[in-house]
Amino acid sequence: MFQDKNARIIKTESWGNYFLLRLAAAEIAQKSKPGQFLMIRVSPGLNPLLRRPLSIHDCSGSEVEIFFQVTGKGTELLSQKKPGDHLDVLGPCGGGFSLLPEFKDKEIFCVGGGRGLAPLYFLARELQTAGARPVVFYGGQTLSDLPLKKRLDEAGWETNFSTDDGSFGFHGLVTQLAEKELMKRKPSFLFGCGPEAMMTRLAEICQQAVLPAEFSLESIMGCGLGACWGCSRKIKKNGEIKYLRICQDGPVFPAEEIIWSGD
Amino acid sequence: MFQDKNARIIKTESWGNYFLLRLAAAEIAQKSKPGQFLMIRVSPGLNPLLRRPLSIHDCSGSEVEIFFQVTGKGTELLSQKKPGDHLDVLGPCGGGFSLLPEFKDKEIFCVGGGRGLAPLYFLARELQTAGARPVVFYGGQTLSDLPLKKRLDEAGWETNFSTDDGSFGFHGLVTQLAEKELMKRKPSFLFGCGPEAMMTRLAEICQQAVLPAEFSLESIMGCGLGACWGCSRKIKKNGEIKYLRICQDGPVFPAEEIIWSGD
Amino acid sequence: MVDLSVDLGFLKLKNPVMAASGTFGYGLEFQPLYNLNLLGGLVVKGLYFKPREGNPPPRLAESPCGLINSIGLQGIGVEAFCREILPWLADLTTAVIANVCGEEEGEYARVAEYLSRHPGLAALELNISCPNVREGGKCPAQDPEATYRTVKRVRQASSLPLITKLSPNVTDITAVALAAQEAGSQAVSLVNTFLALAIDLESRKPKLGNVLGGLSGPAIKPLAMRMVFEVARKVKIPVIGLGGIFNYQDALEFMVAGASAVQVGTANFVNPQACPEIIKGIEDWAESQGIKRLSEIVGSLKF
Amino acid sequence: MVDLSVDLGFLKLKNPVMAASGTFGYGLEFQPLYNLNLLGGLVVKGLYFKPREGNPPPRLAESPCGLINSIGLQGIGVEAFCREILPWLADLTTAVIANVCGEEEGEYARVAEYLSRHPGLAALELNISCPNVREGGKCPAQDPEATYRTVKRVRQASSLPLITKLSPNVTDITAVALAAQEAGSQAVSLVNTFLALAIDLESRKPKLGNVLGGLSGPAIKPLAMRMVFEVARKVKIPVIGLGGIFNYQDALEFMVAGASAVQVGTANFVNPQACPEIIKGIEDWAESQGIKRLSEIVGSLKF
Ligand SMILES: Cc1cc2nc3c(=O)[nH]c(=O)nc-3n(C[C@H](O)[C@H](O)[C@H](O)COP(=O)(O)OP(=O)(O)OC[C@H]3O[C@@H](n4cnc5c(N)ncnc54)[C@H](O)[C@@H]3O)c2cc1C
Ligand SMILES: Cc1cc2nc3c(=O)[nH]c(=O)nc-3n(C[C@H](O)[C@H](O)[C@H](O)COP(=O)(O)OP(=O)(O)OC[C@H]3O[C@@H](n4cnc5c(N)ncnc54)[C@H](O)[C@@H]3O)c2cc1C
Ligand SMILES: Cc1cc2nc3c(=O)[nH]c(=O)nc-3n(C[C@H](O)[C@H](O)[C@H](O)COP(=O)(O)O)c2cc1C
Ligand SMILES: Cc1cc2nc3c(=O)[nH]c(=O)nc-3n(C[C@H](O)[C@H](O)[C@H](O)COP(=O)(O)O)c2cc1C
Ligand code: FES
Ligand code: FES
Repeated sequence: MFQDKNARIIKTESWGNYFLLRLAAAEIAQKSKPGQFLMIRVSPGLNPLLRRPLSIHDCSGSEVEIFFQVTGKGTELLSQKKPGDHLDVLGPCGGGFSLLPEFKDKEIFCVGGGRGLAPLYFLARELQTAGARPVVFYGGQTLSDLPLKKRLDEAGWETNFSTDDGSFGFHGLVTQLAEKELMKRKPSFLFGCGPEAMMTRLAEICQQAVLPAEFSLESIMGCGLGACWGCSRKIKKNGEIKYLRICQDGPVFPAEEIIWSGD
Repeated sequence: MFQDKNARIIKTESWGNYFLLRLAAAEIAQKSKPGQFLMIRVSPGLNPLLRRPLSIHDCSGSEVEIFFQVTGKGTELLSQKKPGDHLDVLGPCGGGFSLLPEFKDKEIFCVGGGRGLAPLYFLARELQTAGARPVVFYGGQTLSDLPLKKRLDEAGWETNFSTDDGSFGFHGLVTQLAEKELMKRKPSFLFGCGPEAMMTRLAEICQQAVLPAEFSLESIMGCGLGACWGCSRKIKKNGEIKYLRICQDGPVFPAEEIIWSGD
Repeated sequence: MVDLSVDLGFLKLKNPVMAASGTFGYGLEFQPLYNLNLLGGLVVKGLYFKPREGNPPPRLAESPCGLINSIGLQGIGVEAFCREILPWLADLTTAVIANVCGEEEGEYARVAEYLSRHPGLAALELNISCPNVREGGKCPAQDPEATYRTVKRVRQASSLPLITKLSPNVTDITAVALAAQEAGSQAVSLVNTFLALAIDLESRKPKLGNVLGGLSGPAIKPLAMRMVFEVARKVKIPVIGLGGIFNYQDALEFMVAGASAVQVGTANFVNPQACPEIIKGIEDWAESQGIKRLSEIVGSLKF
Repeated sequence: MVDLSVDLGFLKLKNPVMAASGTFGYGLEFQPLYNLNLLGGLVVKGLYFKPREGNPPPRLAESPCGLINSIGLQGIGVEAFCREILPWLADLTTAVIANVCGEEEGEYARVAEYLSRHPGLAALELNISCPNVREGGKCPAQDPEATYRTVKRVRQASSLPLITKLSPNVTDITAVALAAQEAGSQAVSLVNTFLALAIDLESRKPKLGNVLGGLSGPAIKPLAMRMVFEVARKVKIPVIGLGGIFNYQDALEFMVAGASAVQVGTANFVNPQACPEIIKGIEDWAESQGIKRLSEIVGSLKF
């Protein structure tokens, strides 16, 4: 865990409401694993006050990337940053996705809805490096919600796209597309990230298909360090239901431990 | 009085800690007189909260200028603005300097210390237009505190410079320079703006020389509209000492009405 | 078309947005900026019987997302107000409310009585909660009994509808609200400012000439909202909510928490167009939500 | 070299800056970021006798320059703390203080008694001021008598020095501080959070699962500072000041207002290095001012 008060922005890219920032933050980059996140101070001022949690979208050498959607004041401020600006970044926070040796040569589904794809890109890359066969699913409402399409097309693994309105790829929800493929292809594992409703449905599908899965959860966060217990959520651990910290005990949890908010 | 929520910044100039901004704000510009000021919102956020009062440094057609020194968070934020940015500006606020018909052909001293020169440039220009003979005095600690030197040199009226360290112009305080010249030249009126101590001394000098004078005072301001009474200061009006509003009853007051804080 | 009107029982407002006392001068000051008849109401600066000098400067200090003031109710007194200002205000079609102050109970009554004899006022707001006039910031609204006595006394001195303005500097604001209701107040408004201290480190002096001041602005919004919520659940009379309202969402949140109407204070300084913009924003929001009568949302918090 | 040490009588701190309870976990969480021995002190998360689940999420909401929390003191309980955490904390050279909670007076005493039997603690901080555990945000620190009783009871149950943590949600915080002093508390710390409500307009639901929460952060700084000023002038025991301290200037202002030491809370989230940076800033400032012993500035406000 490092606080880099002066992580320099090396590159920015944007597509409508979606933004990608690449940061020079050597200590953080060297320790980062897929599924971990950064706590970023969006302005040196006091309003908004809290850091914002953002997944590590990619990482190599001494650089990390974030990919985010503007959803409020904090991400708005972040979206205005330019190359050369500096950010106060804390990380890597939390635990990552499970990268198991037995994934080698197996098909591993990575299913992301909208900005939920953020942590899955880094994950898919690491899976591929480790000899597994990532199959990425990327869904959005319409084509413009799939800004990472080009990047994924170039990545060298299989990516399947879906849009709710059929403007690109599979016409329907990404959960429907994933379910269809899952029945056909019997992957060994599924990783998911996206809106709560999407992940809830995906967890059901996995349970029915007896497919082990992990999901990355969100919560508003105070510290990102496990110190404030502000991010807690009910989790089933060893049969017991307890409030666990998304930031420290997660953000990635095995499907069977998660109590979905619709439940 | 107008609130222009979208006054576009046309030009910025800077010298170290000093900044000049030119704004397109037609309604405000058309009503502005020397000595009046603008209330400027330095950020769309809530911290810092209050607008900042800044004198109208110059005005022509549909444009107004401000000239300021960075002294805290608000002026710092303002100094980061770029041409093309927009500002929320309220003005013109307050009353102006007295521009009397009898000033015609007379020598009128305009004495400014540091950022206090801000309102005097506009004033000198208007005095000259009205056929008076402005004589400007511009003092600072050192040469770099006289960023408007070039502009004043080109203005076509007489300007006298002073620096505390002698790095340019008269070696000493601008009050000493003004006193010296005042004894010699017997001007008809004096306008002053600058730090409280400087104006206090200048007022003494004017009193001794029986020279009528006006000074522009400062105070932290809430509304700039005369509505909050937050800017009040003791003023002697018709023999009675009362709290008057700097923003509405001033900011320019005749020397004999001012109760200096050192008194 | 959304019906924005608010019926307080004793007073019907064309919309729920009023300018708060002390932040809107005597009304005239904002006249150059917009048509005051757009407002639901307008509360003038606090009035004592006699003209009043107010506190020594500096009278304002900024704090994070807040403003601390110690004006100390400088003002022209009730006679000059009725002579010079009220006739002009009386011509407005918006509800004009006077903010009534006093050094002791008798003065409150005298001010109220004097004002009642002049046409043009829709109601009186009893300011028993200013932290800037007594030693150490004390005020009658910090004590249910003093509140009861003062309200009762004013109630007897005037036939104008009475709104009692409450102080947030208390352990239990509902007890004070109930005392005001008991004594015959037709509404309560809350909150006045929070007693505060700001220090200039360099000089080691208080930033305000009066040492203590009252905190207002966005910083206090969640505290004011909590108090509005508590009071609205306890009293039968309407609650007027204020404290850090800067945009239409803030105003609507106060209404959802239980306020029948709202007042906008410090925002008038930061954005002089705040009141009309909030009114417009409320209207657009209600329309987008398919709300026919805005008053439906009062106290609609789901918890 | 400036002498930064602070002598509270019952406890000598190497410098006046402590991490505030509930914002610093059990201390371990910040271990990766800096050497905890830099701190003047460290107050751990509130401890009940038994483990405690805390309040339903969401537990955090932002407000202008502030944070509203309703954690509800989720924690591992005093036994697990003494077994798993305290031995590790006991090795630190900084003052470790436990934050003592209870559902009723008896539990406070039991927690204090249990803690006293384990080595490693420099003092107990009695948390009678959490707004997040009882219906409507009530707490013992809102009543001088309940404060007196609770402090007295704990005083008898433990020989460790006692700091009583006060609530700002009161009419007169000096009365509560005096009651704590009377009952044998060796110091008071203030303030805990301000009871607050935040609403999500879209859903018309409270932003927090527990409806109400406690406001902390820069928004409350001028209110906390006023209370520290008031209390320091009334009590004889040392005052520990907190509420919105984010930088060294804030910390020094609290000391000038009367605080012998300070705590840093919410700032630890926004800038995890806040505490060591504040300590360094204080030292540099004192040096630049030619101050030899920092404690000289305590209560030095000129007014
Ligand atoms: C571990 C983790 C990783 C995340 N990774 C990414 C990512 O890679 N890309 C991305 O675009 N987003 C990500 N998010 C969500 C992101 O943190 C929020 O969108 C962001 O904090 C909202 O801040 P804001 O100021 O823009 O919105 P605000 O104005 O604060 O709020 C806008 C809305 O977002 C909600 N919100 C606020 N904070 C959070 C939060 N921490 N988590 C979820 N919702 C929140 C609010 O309740 C509100 O409804 C992640 C969240 C977590 C917890
Ligand atoms: C009528 C009027 C006209 C002015 N014209 C100019 C001008 O043309 N150019 C210029 O550089 N400055 C001018 N000033 C001063 C300018 O308003 C302040 O320097 C500015 O508001 C400070 O804001 P800040 O956020 O940078 O500083 P802050 O961080 O708010 O404070 C820094 C210091 O400035 C003091 N200060 C804060 N507000 C004011 C204020 N309103 N007036 C005086 N001191 C204040 C504070 O007490 C503090 O000591 C004028 C002031 C007034 C009242
Ligand atoms: C400069 C100033 C002057 C005020 N004067 C008065 C007053 O005369 N009478 C009164 O009842 N309240 C007065 N108040 C309190 C406001 O009416 C209001 O209760 C408070 O500021 C909280 O609302 P806000 O956060 O919207 O400003 C004053 C507030 C400010 C900032
Ligand atoms: C998330 C959170 C948890 C807290 N938990 C506790 C606690 O367990 N015990 C306690 O006495 N105070 C607790 N507090 C209050 C703080 O210790 C402190 O009194 C308050 O936050 C004001 O200081 P600040 O503005 O510096 O944060 C908590 C505050 C926050 C924000
Ligand atoms: S965000 Fe603080 S414990 Fe998770
Ligand atoms: S700044 Fe409000 S009256 Fe002058």
